[in-house]
Amino acid sequence: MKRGIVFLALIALVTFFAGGALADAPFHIGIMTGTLSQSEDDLRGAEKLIEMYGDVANGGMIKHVTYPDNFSSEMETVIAQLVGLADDPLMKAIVSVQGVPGTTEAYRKIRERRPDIILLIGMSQEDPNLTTQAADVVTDPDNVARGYLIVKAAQKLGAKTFVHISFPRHMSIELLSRRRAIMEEACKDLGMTYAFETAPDPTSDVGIPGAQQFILEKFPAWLDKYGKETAFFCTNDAQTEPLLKRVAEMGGFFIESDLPSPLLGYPGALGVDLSSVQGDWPAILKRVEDAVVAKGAAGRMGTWAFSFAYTTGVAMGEMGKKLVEEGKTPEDFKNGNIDIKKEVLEAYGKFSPGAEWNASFYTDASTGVTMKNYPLLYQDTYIFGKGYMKMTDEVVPDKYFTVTGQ
Amino acid sequence: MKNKSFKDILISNAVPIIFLVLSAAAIPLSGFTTSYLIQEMVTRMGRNCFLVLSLLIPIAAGMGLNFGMVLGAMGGQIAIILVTDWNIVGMQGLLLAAMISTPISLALGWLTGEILNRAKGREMVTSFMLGFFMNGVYQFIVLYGFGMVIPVENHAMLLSRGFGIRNAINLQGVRQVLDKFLMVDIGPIHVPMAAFIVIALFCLFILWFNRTKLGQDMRAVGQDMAVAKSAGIAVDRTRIIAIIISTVLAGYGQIIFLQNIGTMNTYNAHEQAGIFAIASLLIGGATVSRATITNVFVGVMLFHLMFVVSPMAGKTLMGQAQLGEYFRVFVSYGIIALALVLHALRRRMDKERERQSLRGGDAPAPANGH
Amino acid sequence: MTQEPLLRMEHIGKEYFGNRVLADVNLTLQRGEILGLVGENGAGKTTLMKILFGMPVIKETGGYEGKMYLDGKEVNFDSPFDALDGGIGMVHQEFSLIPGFSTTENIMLNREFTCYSPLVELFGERLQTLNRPAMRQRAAKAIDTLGVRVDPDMLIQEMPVGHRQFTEIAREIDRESTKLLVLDEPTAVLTESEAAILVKALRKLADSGIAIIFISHRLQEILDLCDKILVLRDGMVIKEAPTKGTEIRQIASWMVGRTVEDKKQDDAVRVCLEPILRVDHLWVDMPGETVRDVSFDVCRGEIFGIGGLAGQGKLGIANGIMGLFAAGGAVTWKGKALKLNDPHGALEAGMAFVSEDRRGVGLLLDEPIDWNIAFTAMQVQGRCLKSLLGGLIQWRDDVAMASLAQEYIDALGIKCVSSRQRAVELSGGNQQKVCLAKAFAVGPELLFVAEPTRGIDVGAKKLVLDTIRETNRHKGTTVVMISSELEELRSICDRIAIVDEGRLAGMLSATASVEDFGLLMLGAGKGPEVAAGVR
Amino acid sequence: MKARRLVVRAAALFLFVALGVFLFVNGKGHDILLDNKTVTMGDQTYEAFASALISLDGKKAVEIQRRERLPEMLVGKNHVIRVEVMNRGGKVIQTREEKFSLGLDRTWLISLPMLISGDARWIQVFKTGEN
Repeated sequence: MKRGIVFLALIALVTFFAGGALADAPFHIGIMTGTLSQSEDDLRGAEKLIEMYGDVANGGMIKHVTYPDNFSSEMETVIAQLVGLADDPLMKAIVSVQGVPGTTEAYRKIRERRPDIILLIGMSQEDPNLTTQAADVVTDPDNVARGYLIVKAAQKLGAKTFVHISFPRHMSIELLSRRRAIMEEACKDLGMTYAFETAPDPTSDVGIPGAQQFILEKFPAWLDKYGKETAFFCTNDAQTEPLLKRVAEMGGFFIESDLPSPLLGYPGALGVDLSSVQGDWPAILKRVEDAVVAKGAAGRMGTWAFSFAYTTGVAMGEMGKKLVEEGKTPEDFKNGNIDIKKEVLEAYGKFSPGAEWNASFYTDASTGVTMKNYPLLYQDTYIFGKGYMKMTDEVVPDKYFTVTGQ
Repeated sequence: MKNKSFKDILISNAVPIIFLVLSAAAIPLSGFTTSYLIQEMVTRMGRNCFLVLSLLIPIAAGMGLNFGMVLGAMGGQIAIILVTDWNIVGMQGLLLAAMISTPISLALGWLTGEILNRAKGREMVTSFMLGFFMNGVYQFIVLYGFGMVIPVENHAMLLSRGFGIRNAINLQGVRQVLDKFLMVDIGPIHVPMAAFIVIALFCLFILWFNRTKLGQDMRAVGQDMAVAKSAGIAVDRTRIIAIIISTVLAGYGQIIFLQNIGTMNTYNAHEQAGIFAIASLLIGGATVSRATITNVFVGVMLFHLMFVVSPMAGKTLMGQAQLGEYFRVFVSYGIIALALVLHALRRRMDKERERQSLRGGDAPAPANGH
Repeated sequence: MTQEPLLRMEHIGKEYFGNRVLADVNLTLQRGEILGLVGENGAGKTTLMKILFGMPVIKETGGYEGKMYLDGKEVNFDSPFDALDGGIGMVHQEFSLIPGFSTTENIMLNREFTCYSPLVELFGERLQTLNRPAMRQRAAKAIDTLGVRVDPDMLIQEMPVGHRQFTEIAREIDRESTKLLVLDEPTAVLTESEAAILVKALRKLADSGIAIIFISHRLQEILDLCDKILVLRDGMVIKEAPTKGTEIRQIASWMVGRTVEDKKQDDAVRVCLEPILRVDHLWVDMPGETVRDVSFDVCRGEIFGIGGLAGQGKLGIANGIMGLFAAGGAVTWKGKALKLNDPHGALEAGMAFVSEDRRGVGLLLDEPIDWNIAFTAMQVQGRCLKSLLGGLIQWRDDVAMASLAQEYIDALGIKCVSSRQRAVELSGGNQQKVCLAKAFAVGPELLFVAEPTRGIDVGAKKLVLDTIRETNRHKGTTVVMISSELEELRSICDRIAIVDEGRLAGMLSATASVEDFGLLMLGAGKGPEVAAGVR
Repeated sequence: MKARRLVVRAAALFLFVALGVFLFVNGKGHDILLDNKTVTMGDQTYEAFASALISLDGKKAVEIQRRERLPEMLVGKNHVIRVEVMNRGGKVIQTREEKFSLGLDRTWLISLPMLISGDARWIQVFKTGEN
């Protein structure tokens, strides 16, 4: 027991060495992203912000932290990282570029202690009913509209069949399972054949290599079964790369990936070297396009010209900065003094020159309630060798917004 | 007998000391304020100690560090899902969750005990694998059972396909009810007194339990199964009881943990419960065969201190946010490996010392050592 | 009314798998009487006590013959717990104590005093709390009865061996019903002074009316303590006699007492040329065969015997030198220090070992004979291997293996279908020959042979021994043979060292008398008759 | 001895279950929708009133306007509602206090006009999808 007391005393002593950091910027913005291995794009977004406004460590404005690679089982760490950001008295806005599990609880805790901090979430992985209560603004790719638009784009390009590849864990995520249902419905309405294929879960015992191998080996059989005029869609990022490789080589269509970006899958699948153009999105798009065309897949493969994760990271930070500079506080969000849709589209547009965005508020399928701080966004689809598809001009029929996962 | 040399003390507490030194170096680097750190530590002690304490009884019974508690955590989670669905709120909800988790954990604990009795001496790895296996069963129940077999009233918890629980559940009804029940403010620090009272009661239970006949039997079984058996102690039964107690208490521990966190990650929340609890205990200076209440408190404190400060310290040290995260992973898990290695090393040293008595009086020093 | 003896065993017999270990044993014991039970290893003492104590192994192997009466009533215990209830306490050779518990806790193990707690109604008896003061008092009383001084609060792991023994005895006599106490070699681990205290304590117990069966190899103790002795040999009662007027030498000859036919020795006297192996202060940590401090020399070309009772450490010597168990001290082989704890090194140095653990260490049971024979030679010397690219790639040469195996099958007369037959299918004697062949195949300069005749029939025994002698005589292989059978050692060895309690008790020429060996083995032969060679 | 133990254990099990049921009933959270809209029940029409102060279980009163529906949360079974109807000037013109108990259903709709008029059907289980 005595030993325990000595330890506690030592710990207490040691904690007193902690000191505050000197700061030059008038206020700070905190941003949490994944690591390079988890999600490169949002990390690059945070780096862009640091490039523009400086790191807190050097007297700048941005304080960047990352969440653990296996965030789903280390929720405590996610919470600690975010709450730790609020320990800084100059902190005025916090952005979670990926709303991994734990973000909501962390935001609740921050709210209790620091009601003056603006809290933003990009790409929420938790239940929208939770996140929208805890954060001031939550954005997400509009998977509901995209469910229809991806199928529509496939039809425009001449596909007759649509194949959706996924596995049970993903199908347990509300938005993914709902998007799948919408795609099936859209196929029915647009006169296409819909099919579901199951692939192994990369987090299971087969691991990422096994799951990728499965796609590589299975793809020829799928193409045989469904024909060349088939568009493929897959919910998992790791499995996208082999899928792209096979589509480029053997035929079929690939409209856009789950989280579209020219960086997702393409460089690996087509062997594109992007090291000299890091962070320069138009240049990246050009190189990938050249590679796709060289493979003879022009007009069959597409993406978003600007990665959603990257744009979210940098745009949410920019929006936070702008609002804080305008003297806005979370109270203003509550009182409806901020046009959220306008602010979001403006910030996103700023970092994606040339690409159109569309935004609409999320409507909960079961209660019919529209959430006024949860804009869903999508960018125009860019088909390599063909250009923008003007999908932002398409009108998504209302019925798809009430389709549920079953 | 009591005159242990300074070196012995150093060796037998190597793990906590290394951790303390690392933390001492990392705290100033992290740049966190003192009050923030103390608040974090207080919160985390209240949140985690109960779970870690549930490990003590099987260790006393010689069953090693036990991942069987993961099963208890699953029991607690199923209870919390049910209570949230029924919308039983406040302290009533929390108590009801504990009550529901009891029979579930009891059954799971009995199962674990039966299996571990068939794998004597390999309890740690067996229970680890059992945890994996039961994880599958748990996922099956939660992903398919709820809404298909077990009626779910609150459709906000279900996937919109009509069955299966969503991957994150808002525990609004029971969120922090224990913590807020008796929140005492000491300076700027909020202390969840009720949680600490529960933990204190648990400690008293352990102390009392050690004085019962059953506790005595468990210690006997833990030290020498064969002797205990020849003395007429029902060894297998005693071991099963030890696991059951641990599992049931781990269920309560998980409920306390979740009410503090406030949201439940339906499919992963229990996974970290086992590994973090065991890591805390090891860092507190416990070994596979011996653990005390002091180990629990010191361990939880040090482990979580490291957890909080190391990412920021790593960031300051290496200048990049993600390197901070890798630094934390490296430090936290590296130390667990170190703890296990040091334990093995110490056992070998003890064995070596025993052999000294075999040596002849004037034996030449063995030049060939080993 | 004549007084009925406390224990009466009549015509007790026991067979294990057709192997008779006890036949027609009769034994009576009065209250307060101390019986010394003596006999060599395997004489049947332990089996007799197992029957008395109702050990499950007896029942599992077909029960026993004869009848037992306790207090005039016929008894047949189903389990040791029944025997305990019947009033028989047993102190085993190995301590059955919990190391982290105090004396008190051990004495009261599973018989603790408890206080009522209301939770009992809910969760059962075991939730009563311990009444430590009462337990301590009771334990102190039990220790007092023994008349020794042991701290009731001391942890077992921290106390000297003697005190552990007392604790164990105190536990047995603490049972109120205990009328008969069986002590299986209680003094083996004690120092002489501790043993003396124990003897005194037992005397005191006997005076209080408890009967004692005392098993020991220390004959002097038996004479000091017991009222009468019972000598067992080969499962039969050889002698029952009062201790008064009996001498150690007599007992020893009763125990060992087979008439040994004169073996013809090829060379009457063999001269020790030069020591090839020197062992200095060797210790070996082999469970059950601990070697504490052993020093001896082995001469080039001799057959050196190591004898002694089971568990005294004779097997540990060979296993230690060959690096199979952790060992220390110094071993000099042909003038150079041998690295201990390195089995490969020992093999490379030109030693080979035929293990006593035939089925565990000695043989790859599921592999064919030729594999078994060639295995060590292949591993250590690279024989029976074909190499390619200057030895970069090697594979088995099956033809060479088969011919090597056939050579030994013929030489040793291994009865088998072919050299491809699996080892597990052979009889014990033939398995032993395969083990020998495996060792011979290496062409060792020094061969350790441990218990080469254990578990094989008489005919095979002779063949095996002859083979060893042949090798020694014709190939000049130095042999160290370890055996529990003195007769066997005497028939083949030049010199025989006797190990007792992990130490060398003495060394005798093979021609020395049986009694001298017996005395050494029983730890009684300390004196000038110890032959030269022991350092 | 054995019998007593059996009785004690049975009693404990019973208490355990009873406590569970008690907690279930007593801790059940209910969503209450306070509704101030004009309703027609068969041939009877209940007019909504301009505004009212509503207090549940003696807690701080909330104000409800015409055509409004306010959500409230109640825990447990038995409750009291107190309605003070106000005229346009903000003066209380009518007060009514009612006791009510909630079953195990989750969401309940309280029609304030019916309550004031004394129609026994003023509280009803609310099913999602209705308005």
